[in-house]
Amino acid sequence: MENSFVLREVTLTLPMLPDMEIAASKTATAMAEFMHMSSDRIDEVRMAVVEACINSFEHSRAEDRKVYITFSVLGENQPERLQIVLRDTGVGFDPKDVARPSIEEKLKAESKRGWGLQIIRGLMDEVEISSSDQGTQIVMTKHR
Amino acid sequence: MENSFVLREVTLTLPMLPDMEIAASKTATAMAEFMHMSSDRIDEVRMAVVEACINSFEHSRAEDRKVYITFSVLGENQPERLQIVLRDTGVGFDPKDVARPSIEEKLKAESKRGWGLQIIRGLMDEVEISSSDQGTQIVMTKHR
Amino acid sequence: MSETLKLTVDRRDALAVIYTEGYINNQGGEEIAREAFKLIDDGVKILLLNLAGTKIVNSIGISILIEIIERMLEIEGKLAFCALTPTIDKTFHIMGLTLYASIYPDEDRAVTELG
Amino acid sequence: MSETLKLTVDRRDALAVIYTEGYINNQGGEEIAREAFKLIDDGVKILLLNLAGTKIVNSIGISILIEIIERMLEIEGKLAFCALTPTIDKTFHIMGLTLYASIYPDEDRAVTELG
Ligand SMILES: Nc1ncnc2c1ncn2[C@@H]1O[C@H](COP(=O)(O)OP(=O)(O)O)[C@@H](O)[C@H]1O
Ligand SMILES: Nc1ncnc2c1ncn2[C@@H]1O[C@H](COP(=O)(O)OP(=O)(O)O)[C@@H](O)[C@H]1O
Repeated sequence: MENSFVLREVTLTLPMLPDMEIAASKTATAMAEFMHMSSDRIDEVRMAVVEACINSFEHSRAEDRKVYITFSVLGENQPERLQIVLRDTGVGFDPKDVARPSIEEKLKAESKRGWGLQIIRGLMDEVEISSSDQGTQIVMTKHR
Repeated sequence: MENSFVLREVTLTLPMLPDMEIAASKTATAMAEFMHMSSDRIDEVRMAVVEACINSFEHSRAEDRKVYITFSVLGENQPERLQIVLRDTGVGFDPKDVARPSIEEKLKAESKRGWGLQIIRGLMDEVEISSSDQGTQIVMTKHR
Repeated sequence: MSETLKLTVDRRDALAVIYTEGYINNQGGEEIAREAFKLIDDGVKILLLNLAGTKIVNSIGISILIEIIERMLEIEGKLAFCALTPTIDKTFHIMGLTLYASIYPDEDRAVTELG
Repeated sequence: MSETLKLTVDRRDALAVIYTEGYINNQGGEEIAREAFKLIDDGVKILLLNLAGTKIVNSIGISILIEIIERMLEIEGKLAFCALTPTIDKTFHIMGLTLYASIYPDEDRAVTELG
């Protein structure tokens, strides 16, 4: 873990309703633009945030029907990384139980789904998931 | 006050730091787009949100250096209006003490400032301010 | 109330191009699949998805597109994509879609090579 | 770390056009004023601000522009604006800026009428 400070921090509380992932992705964009991330990297962050939101919307079964997101710009003096913590108070899951998806297998399978975490890991620089029956938290980081 | 329900509600907590009003304006845009507000009206909401943020940043002297914003889509079945409640925990002010600015007077005056509330009132459909030594709350509404 | 995807179809004998405009989510993916299956049933063997008007997708939307690939394998047809944003392109690579669907930078290039 | 405004100046004898690109906030307004005062000191009597590249402003930024109007009144010059978004246009009307500065839809129209 790099030595660093929180240079700014914004929190967003979203209802689990259709398209609300777009609101999250716009707030992420504002934070990333603020730290002068390149537009391609901003786009990657946007997509990861969308995926993390819809995972909570779809799978968490959180009773409060809410997702809590904290966007933090971290760095020593200059903004170095954007850290996004997305939390729900749902039923949780064990990430170890989630098999890595492959296109060959999905082509034969009934359900073609199961790509979200793979995409998030592919687009962000660091991803950590902690989950219990109290809920799920995903911490995603992207360097500037 | 129209009869209506909260169809969705998003809350945002922003630090009082330069350019953070842009993050607020992007979240406002997402909510307004979601309810299919016209792009010109969205732009007006955006500007009002920017003005309300910088008022809190500049004048509130809130110790927590934070602005709390709730974006609510209101309506009976369909989204009818976007209500934005912006709150700070600062020193407050008496809106009655704020004189209506005029360009003639500002042209002669030392300070050319004092346009924020006038602009917010001009761009939003309804504006209500309540303020005390516990802080300031501005409720702004724009119909779809 | 939701972001809607607009589709335009350009049918050219065995080749058809579908242009998308907007967010490819659940419904968006389903709309594309519906249109694609209609075209396939109607004899189209090569389908090009021009995503120039799509800046955002989600994994639910894209997984529906895998159904089109599956169908194309059955009929020995071909699904291809063009005009992807760098992030959508990267996502398709992450998913391995590129093993079964070609990606072209623009429509001209796609049409020439799919010819 | 902050959104920065880019300025481009096109000097044409007594007329100068300043093109802005980005957010006109505190610093943005000051940069415009600095440039404007330099041009005025240098003999420019008619200054056109082409805001085509500015989609967002705030009242702090705009109030700094009132200083330019004040100076123009002193030297009997003129400040004008063109290519405003509808919201910036509306804001200038709300403020009454239009009493002291003309607004034109585009640069051609502005230059013809200011000419
Ligand atoms: N926030 C969450 N709460 C509970 N379960 C989750 C959460 N996020 C992911 N999961 C579990 O992980 C699985 C894999 O997620 P993902 O890779 O995003 O694919 P998909 O959402 O298409 O199933 C999900 O099917 C679900 O069982
Ligand atoms: N959130 C706030 N907290 C304390 N005072 C405020 C707040 N918002 C506005 N004010 C007071 O109202 C005055 C007028 O505000 P405004 O019309 O926005 O113009 P300006 O910010 O340029 O002074 C401010 O100068 C300030 O005294």
